Amino acid sequence: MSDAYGTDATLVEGRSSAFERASALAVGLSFLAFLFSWTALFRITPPTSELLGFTLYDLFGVGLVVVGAIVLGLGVASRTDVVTTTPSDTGGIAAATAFGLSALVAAGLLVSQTLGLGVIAWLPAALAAGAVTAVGVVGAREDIAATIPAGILAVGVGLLFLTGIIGPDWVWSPTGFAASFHAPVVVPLLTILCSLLAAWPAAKASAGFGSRGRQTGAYLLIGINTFSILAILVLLIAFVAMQGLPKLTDGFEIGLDGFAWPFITNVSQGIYVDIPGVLPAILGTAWLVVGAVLFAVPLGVGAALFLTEYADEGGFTRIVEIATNGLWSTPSIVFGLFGYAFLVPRFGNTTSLFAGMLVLGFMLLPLVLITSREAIISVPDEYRDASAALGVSQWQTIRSVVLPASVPGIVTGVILGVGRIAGETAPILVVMAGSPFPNSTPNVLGSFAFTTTPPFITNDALLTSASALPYQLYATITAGVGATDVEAFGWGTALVLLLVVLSFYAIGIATRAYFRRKLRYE
Amino acid sequence: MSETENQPRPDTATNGTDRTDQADRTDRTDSTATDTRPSGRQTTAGETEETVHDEWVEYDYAGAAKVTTTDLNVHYGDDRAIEDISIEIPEQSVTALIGPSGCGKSTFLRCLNRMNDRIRAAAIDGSVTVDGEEIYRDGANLVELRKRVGMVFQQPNPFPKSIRDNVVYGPRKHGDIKTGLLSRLFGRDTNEKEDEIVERSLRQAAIWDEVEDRLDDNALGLSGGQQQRLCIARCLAVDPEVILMDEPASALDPIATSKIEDLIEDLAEEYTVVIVTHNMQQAARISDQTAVFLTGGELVEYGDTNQIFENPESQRVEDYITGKFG
Amino acid sequence: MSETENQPRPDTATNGTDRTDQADRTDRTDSTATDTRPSGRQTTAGETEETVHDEWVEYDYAGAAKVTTTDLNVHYGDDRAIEDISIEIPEQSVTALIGPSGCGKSTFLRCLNRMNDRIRAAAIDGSVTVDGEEIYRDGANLVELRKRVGMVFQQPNPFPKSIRDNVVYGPRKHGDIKTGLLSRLFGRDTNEKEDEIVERSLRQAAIWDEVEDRLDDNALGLSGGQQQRLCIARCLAVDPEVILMDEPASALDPIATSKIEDLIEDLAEEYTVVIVTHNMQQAARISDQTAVFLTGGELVEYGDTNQIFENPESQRVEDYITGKFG
Amino acid sequence: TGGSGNDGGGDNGSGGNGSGGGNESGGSGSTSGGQGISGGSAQQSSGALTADGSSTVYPITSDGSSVWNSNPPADDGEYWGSNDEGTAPGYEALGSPDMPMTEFFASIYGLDPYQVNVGLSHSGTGIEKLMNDQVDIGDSSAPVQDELPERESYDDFVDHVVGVDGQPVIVSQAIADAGVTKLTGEQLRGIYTGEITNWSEIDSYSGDDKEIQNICRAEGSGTDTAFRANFLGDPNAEIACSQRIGQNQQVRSTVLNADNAIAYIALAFTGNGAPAIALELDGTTYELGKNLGSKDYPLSRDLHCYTWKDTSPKESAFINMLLTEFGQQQFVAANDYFKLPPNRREEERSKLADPEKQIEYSGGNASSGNASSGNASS
Amino acid sequence: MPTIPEQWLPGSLGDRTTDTDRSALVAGAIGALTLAGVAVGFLVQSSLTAVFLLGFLVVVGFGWYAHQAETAKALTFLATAFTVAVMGLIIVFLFREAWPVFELMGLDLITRINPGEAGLWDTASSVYSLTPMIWGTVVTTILAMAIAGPLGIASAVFLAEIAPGWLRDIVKPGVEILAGIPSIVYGWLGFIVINGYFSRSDTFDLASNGSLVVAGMVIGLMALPTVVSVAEDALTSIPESMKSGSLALGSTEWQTTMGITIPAAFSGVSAAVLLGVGRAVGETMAATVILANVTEFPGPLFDAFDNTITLTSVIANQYGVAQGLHLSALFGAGVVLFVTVLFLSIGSQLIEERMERNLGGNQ
Ligand SMILES: Nc1ncnc2c1ncn2[C@@H]1O[C@H](COP(=O)(O)OP(=O)(O)OP(=O)(O)O)[C@@H](O)[C@H]1O
Ligand SMILES: Nc1ncnc2c1ncn2[C@@H]1O[C@H](COP(=O)(O)OP(=O)(O)OP(=O)(O)O)[C@@H](O)[C@H]1O
Ligand SMILES: [Mg+2]
Ligand SMILES: [Mg+2]
Ligand SMILES: O=P([O-])([O-])[O-]
Repeated sequence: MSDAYGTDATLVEGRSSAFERASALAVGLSFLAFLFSWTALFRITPPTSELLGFTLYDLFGVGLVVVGAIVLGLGVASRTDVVTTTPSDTGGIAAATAFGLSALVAAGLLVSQTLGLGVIAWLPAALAAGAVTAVGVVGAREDIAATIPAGILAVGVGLLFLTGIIGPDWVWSPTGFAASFHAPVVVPLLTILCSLLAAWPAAKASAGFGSRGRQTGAYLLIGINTFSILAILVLLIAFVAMQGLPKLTDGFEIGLDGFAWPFITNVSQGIYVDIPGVLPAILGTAWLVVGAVLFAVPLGVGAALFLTEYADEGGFTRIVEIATNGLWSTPSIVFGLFGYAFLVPRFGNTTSLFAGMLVLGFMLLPLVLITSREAIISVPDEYRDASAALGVSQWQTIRSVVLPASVPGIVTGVILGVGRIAGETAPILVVMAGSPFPNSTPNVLGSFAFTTTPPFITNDALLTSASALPYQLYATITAGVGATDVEAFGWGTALVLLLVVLSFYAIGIATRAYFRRKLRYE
Repeated sequence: MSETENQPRPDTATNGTDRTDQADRTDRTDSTATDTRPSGRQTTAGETEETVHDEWVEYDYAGAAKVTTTDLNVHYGDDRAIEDISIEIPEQSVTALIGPSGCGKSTFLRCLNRMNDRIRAAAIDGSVTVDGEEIYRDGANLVELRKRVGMVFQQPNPFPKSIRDNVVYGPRKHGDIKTGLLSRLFGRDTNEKEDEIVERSLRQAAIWDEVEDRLDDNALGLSGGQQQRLCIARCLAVDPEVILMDEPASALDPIATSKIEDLIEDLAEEYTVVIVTHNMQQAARISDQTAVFLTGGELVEYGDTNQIFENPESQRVEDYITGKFG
Repeated sequence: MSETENQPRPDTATNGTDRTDQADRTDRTDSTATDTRPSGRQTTAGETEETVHDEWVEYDYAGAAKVTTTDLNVHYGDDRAIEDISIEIPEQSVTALIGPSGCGKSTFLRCLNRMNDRIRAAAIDGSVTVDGEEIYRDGANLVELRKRVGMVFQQPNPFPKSIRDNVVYGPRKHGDIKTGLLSRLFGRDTNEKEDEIVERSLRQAAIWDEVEDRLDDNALGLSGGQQQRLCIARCLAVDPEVILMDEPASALDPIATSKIEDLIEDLAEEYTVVIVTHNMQQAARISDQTAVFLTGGELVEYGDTNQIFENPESQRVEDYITGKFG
Repeated sequence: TGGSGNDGGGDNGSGGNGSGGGNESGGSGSTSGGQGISGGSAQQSSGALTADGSSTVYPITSDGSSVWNSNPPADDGEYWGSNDEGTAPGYEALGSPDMPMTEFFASIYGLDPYQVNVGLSHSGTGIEKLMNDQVDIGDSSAPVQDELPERESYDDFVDHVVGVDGQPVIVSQAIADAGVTKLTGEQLRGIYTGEITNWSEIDSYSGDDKEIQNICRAEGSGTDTAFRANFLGDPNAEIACSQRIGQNQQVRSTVLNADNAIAYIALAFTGNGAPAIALELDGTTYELGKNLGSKDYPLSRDLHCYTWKDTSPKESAFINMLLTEFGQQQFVAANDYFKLPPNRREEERSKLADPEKQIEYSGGNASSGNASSGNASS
Repeated sequence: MPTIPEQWLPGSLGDRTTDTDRSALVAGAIGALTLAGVAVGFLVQSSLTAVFLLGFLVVVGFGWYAHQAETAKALTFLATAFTVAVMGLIIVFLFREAWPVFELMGLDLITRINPGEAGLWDTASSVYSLTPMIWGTVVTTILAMAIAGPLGIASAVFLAEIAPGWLRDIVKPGVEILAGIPSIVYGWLGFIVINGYFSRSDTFDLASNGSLVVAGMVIGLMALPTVVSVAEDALTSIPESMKSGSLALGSTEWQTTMGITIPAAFSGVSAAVLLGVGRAVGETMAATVILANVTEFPGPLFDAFDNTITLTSVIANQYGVAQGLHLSALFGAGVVLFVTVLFLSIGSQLIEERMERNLGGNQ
């Protein structure tokens, strides 16, 4: 047994609970400040609101000063060995970068804006401050390096708020920028930054610094980041829902004689239409999806089958792979241009539903191909071997074993792909769109006609323009917002579009989860 | 020692096949013999140095040979996986292939029904005959071959279909079960013949009693041992003559294993069974004759199982069997 | 037979730990004893019916106990994987855990350094002490524990880094290697101490000669056996006291295996080695004491390796060792 | 401003209830109560007449098509025809025909009713699509000669003028409130050449320093072309913009939402929140509601419905409808544009295809309902 | 021993019957001819296309009936070839349409920075330089990735390595669903809500509607879920054995993440970021409706609070009026976009392959 681990290394350790409580308090206070900053930024709490006689900005100031002081205290307590911690002997690159940058910006702003000196003065000053801070953080022991700069920053910014140097009317208009920065955004943003930078070392301290401290600190920041992102995205959907619901439910009734849902079942224009609706757009989107799926799925699945079951790895598969990935990442507007140059002249030289279907089909093709290929590859080779060992030919094996086993994956891929193309605007804008507020729905099924000359079958509904949900929303934007109740119409359309697209995604993901679980547990 | 001594060249090498390029082949093998010497080079702490003797792989038995290989070599890219294997497998018996990991047992087994064709890197060279017919000749009908020489894999691999569909999969694809157009279009296409095949195969595989009532359940819901027996039933349903099994019990618990072992002994009364196992006790328990492969893909000893286990001629085989290495 | 007879209750159960809830625990185990009866229920064709006797798992040895488990149970969901294992592992020796597949050897091993914590479904219950310190109590420092109790896995799992970086990974993360400020900011942070650790560990793992010249090559380019020894070196570099090995040679060829076996015997002079193996010959060759787990996760017999292999007290252990089942 | 009662088809929700088939709250997609051809879309196909282009002309053609597609019966009284509650403006001038509207106008050219679909973009797009044969009618608020100055011949374009616009200049309410209710030509030119960038440079402005957000229309839009041609001297004159916007409707809402914006636009888009300002040009002050229709107002312009090569009966029937007193009242004047004087209507009508049925378009002279004299550019 | 069915009698192992091969060959030839007819007919806009198509379908029908296996193989091959053909057609048509402007402007199309007399983009005097659009695209992309890159990777790490199982089971599908929010909805929000917020006199007091900052922020937010989802997949694909190996050495989970998981998943993570970049570069609708679409550089070049236009939005904005050289210039923008994104795609593929090789042990 080596002597590297003396008697002081214990499997179970404890720290003074006051120290731990103080660091928890700092983290908690920072988090509160962080949350309130967001509400202030979104103007849920206006700058003028007061609590316990403090104005909002004073509260931020007090919070930051208290947190900063605790953080400083934690550092000192650890450094002076009042509590037992296990700091490593460097602050670490991440901390050096964060605090170095903060110092750089702070010094730069101080010299250029407050002292009013030019580039020759502020640039070296900023660089010097940043470099000194960074080197200091790297060189000092971790407990000091992590806490001191954060504490100073939080206390400093807090004092700026408290002393009113940055008050509600404060504004900063740097030259050369079209924007000026007013207190109602600057104060919350600064508070967010400082609270995060202070919560970080406090979290580290709570685990006694060292590798476990770094883990706690990092987990805190990453966790806050993730939840903020999720919260913003979910709020965004909720916001659209709230704005769109009134329009969506306008005139909605369920009675004995059926139900009325004018926004969904009405056309978008017409003198006898009291509540203009999005029916033509919904049907347009439906037809687009049907067309694109009919076009892309057989091709995509076929190509995926060829690549996995028949083709040898080699130049050809390589080219196909590049082409597929290229298609997959080609911007949608480029597909639109392509359709404009290639399809539109070949289908009546006018924007048409059919051109829209094909262009979206082109976009869907690589998605279907890639997901189908993955699904087919993931069919275990054992099935193929088993079938081959029973003396069954390759095509029979593909038909009876490989395809059935990969259907779930393919279906999932198609649904997710459909979700993506159903929300596409740019290409249909170029190749399909016509009237922004159509007063009729595309009658595709009823428009098939047979002719005696090539091409024998015609369908005028396919060859004329149509609307679709995303285009309807775009048209609402470009046709002017806020004029009459166009804005409400827009919110309603956005909500319907969101519901349609997200349901495709939700169904696709649920299908995938279902089949995955089925595969795993059966 | 002479170079030719290193080559196992059993008496079966020049008969049992009608190949015309025999001379060519012999030349080639001889000329490359120097770098394929099995002993010496790869000998390690665990292995005794010794020369392989031709007699060690000679095996006299009653009855006809079902499968014969002559000078069989397999390369994966530049690596030789098995080396000049010549062996005769008697019909209606259990032949066990044993040897340390990586010695080429699976590779050899897969040569017998050309499943190696499915591995891109594999290059096969030599002759294999089934009932005297060369299976490595151009235009050989793989579908036919694999119907005759069935295979059961290490991991049970039932199709994600019902138990019944698993069993009738092979016969249906081969058109042995002809179902009416109508019944194929509407509803279940069961008929008497099908039911008969299902029951017979499942009974033979000793699993009928356990699944009788749930033939339409998904086969993936069975336990590992049941799945493996189902795979055997599936294989029996196409009425093979030879059944190859690659460690069919290695993924199973002792209870399931003992069932499979019983089954194999029963099968040997009708079929020719070749089984790879890493479990020497298993080989000793169930096989009639045993072939021992050692590192480098050479067949060191082949003969009656009792003789191999009780009184091996090769020192290395003895070391291996007594656990000195491997 | 009485219920309590079914419970392995070794003499270690009440010493070696300072737990206060001992009484509680005993109550609980007794009351649930009816449905955890190890024998009888799971007996199959392959297994003889018998009652496990406490004496079978008593083992007298010279020296101190390094690791002690008391009434250790692990459940995966509702399934019990191991059952009331109480065992004392002496220091500076090789302990082999053998038993048929699925009997919970790996599960038990992973309890000793709490790697089971990573498995969501696993619920552990009972006591494990290392040097008398309970590792399953709140606030246990897993990092410290795993530094002391190292582990080598069945599949070699080197990091996708250079050989050197693999070896110094642990010491670096633990801050044992202190590098200068500048070298930390810019460029490679090698120094003497690091080189020393690399060489010492690789030498101990008997792989130094093979990789000496290519320390900066990617470790994934090594052969399986080399990778496994590298993993051992990586483990030695953090200077553990106990080394757990879960079938460290099962993925290797005989040559590599024999190297690893030699290495294990050497390691036992300084470290406490616990090794799981499915290869009974291997266990017999390298271990000082052997624990035999049987189906259902019970420890049936534990004692000196020679005694276990030559004269087991349990009939089932004898059956297992002689290959009657498993 | 000169809104004459009915403010057009854009938001006709309230109007729909009492009229015609009188569906209460639309039970299903096609609430048009039977006589319309809108909902079921049976005729969307080859029969449909398509128009696209100018957002300035859009209110006229779109409102027209809206009523046209609904084919209101003669007893509607609000959109077409007459009943106890009232009579549609201009209906009597046609001799109170006892036919649903679309049927009536189509029958003049021997046609059955058909759909009209109107797209919204801007003049350039309309003309482009017209030339590509993608639409039947290209709406444009600038003459094609200005839109396509490079082109050698304009013979293939058949020009049908359906109304007259006097381009107003609008500002954000905050700017108007701060005293900017009038600009001189020099000042406006300065703003749109980038010489004046801050409102404080305008004398009448009394607020804080505020950058000017000078809004332009998309290049190729008739409003932009006309503004540059008529005011800056050349359809391709340099112009400074802080923002280029696709359509008039959006210009209006941008100005509405901003507090520092100025824009040139069309008459249909002035109003609450985006007040028009007076312009002093060569000593004359031009003011909305007074004299924007004057022939001398440089920003006055014709609104065109171009057809390609010749004008088919289908195109003729619809354009003819717009040229009648009914169309002028309901769709031109109602959108605050100036109606064509009767003689110009005659002239325009003569460019249409030969009708199958002769109709007396008597009402023209009687009308002068527009606020600022209907004699624009006569 | 079971009785041997007749067809298994000696000799049946070899000699597969080949009498149907000829009809398959003929059908294949006719199929190929008709298909070629379809392709050529469609390209030259001939009405005979339909006839060829009909012929092709008939041949396929016959093939399916008579030679299913071969027909299936041929059809799947055609589907594969079609995919490549689409890519080829896109390249050909984009470049063909863009050629005139390349001829006119030469390299100036993408390099001219000095506006000179005619400006950078003037349809009247036929000057087309894409530099303002390229600048707009670059700035919005940088801003977007500054948001989506670090935050996205951090969230991916959270989901893959830190979050407890139940949370991950909820959040991961949630994030994937969020990735589906259509860009026009983001555009609508940006246009109505965020643009308004930035123009308020007590926030940023922007003089005009829209700015690169807003567009960049919105696009970044939009790309976030994609980055999170793909990076998370990459992180979870690192085998547990590698992580266990690190943990068993006594390193913390965070050290394992930083030292083992992220480096090993580097290719996947960078692919996620490149994917995000691709999405940001190609994002059209949000940029179109948020930006003011002026074809000039922003005030001082670095002023991200000012306006310009992007490669995508110039197309969406102007395709309607464009003709001749103007249209060609828009196709030029399409070419620049296409080539950029293609390079990103190939680049990420190469990175991934390299890393896979490294992980496989070869350097
Ligand atoms: N698909 C393959 N590609 C390349 N090499 C292979 C392949 N399959 C097997 N090998 C190599 O061929 C040799 C023999 O492999 P084989 O699988 O036949 O051994 P085995 O005796 O079945 O071993 P085990 O007991 O581990 O199953 C080994 O060295 C192996 O690495
Ligand atoms: N992660 C897991 N989740 C659920 N059950 C598990 C898990 N790991 C193991 N088990 C179950 O616990 C039991 C013991 O497994 P363990 O892996 O410990 O056996 P073992 O003795 O190591 O077997 P082997 O020799 O096959 O490695 C088995 O029944 C197994 O199915
Ligand atoms: Mg094998
Ligand atoms: Mg195990
Ligand atoms: O009328 P415009 O929309 O072209 O200005």
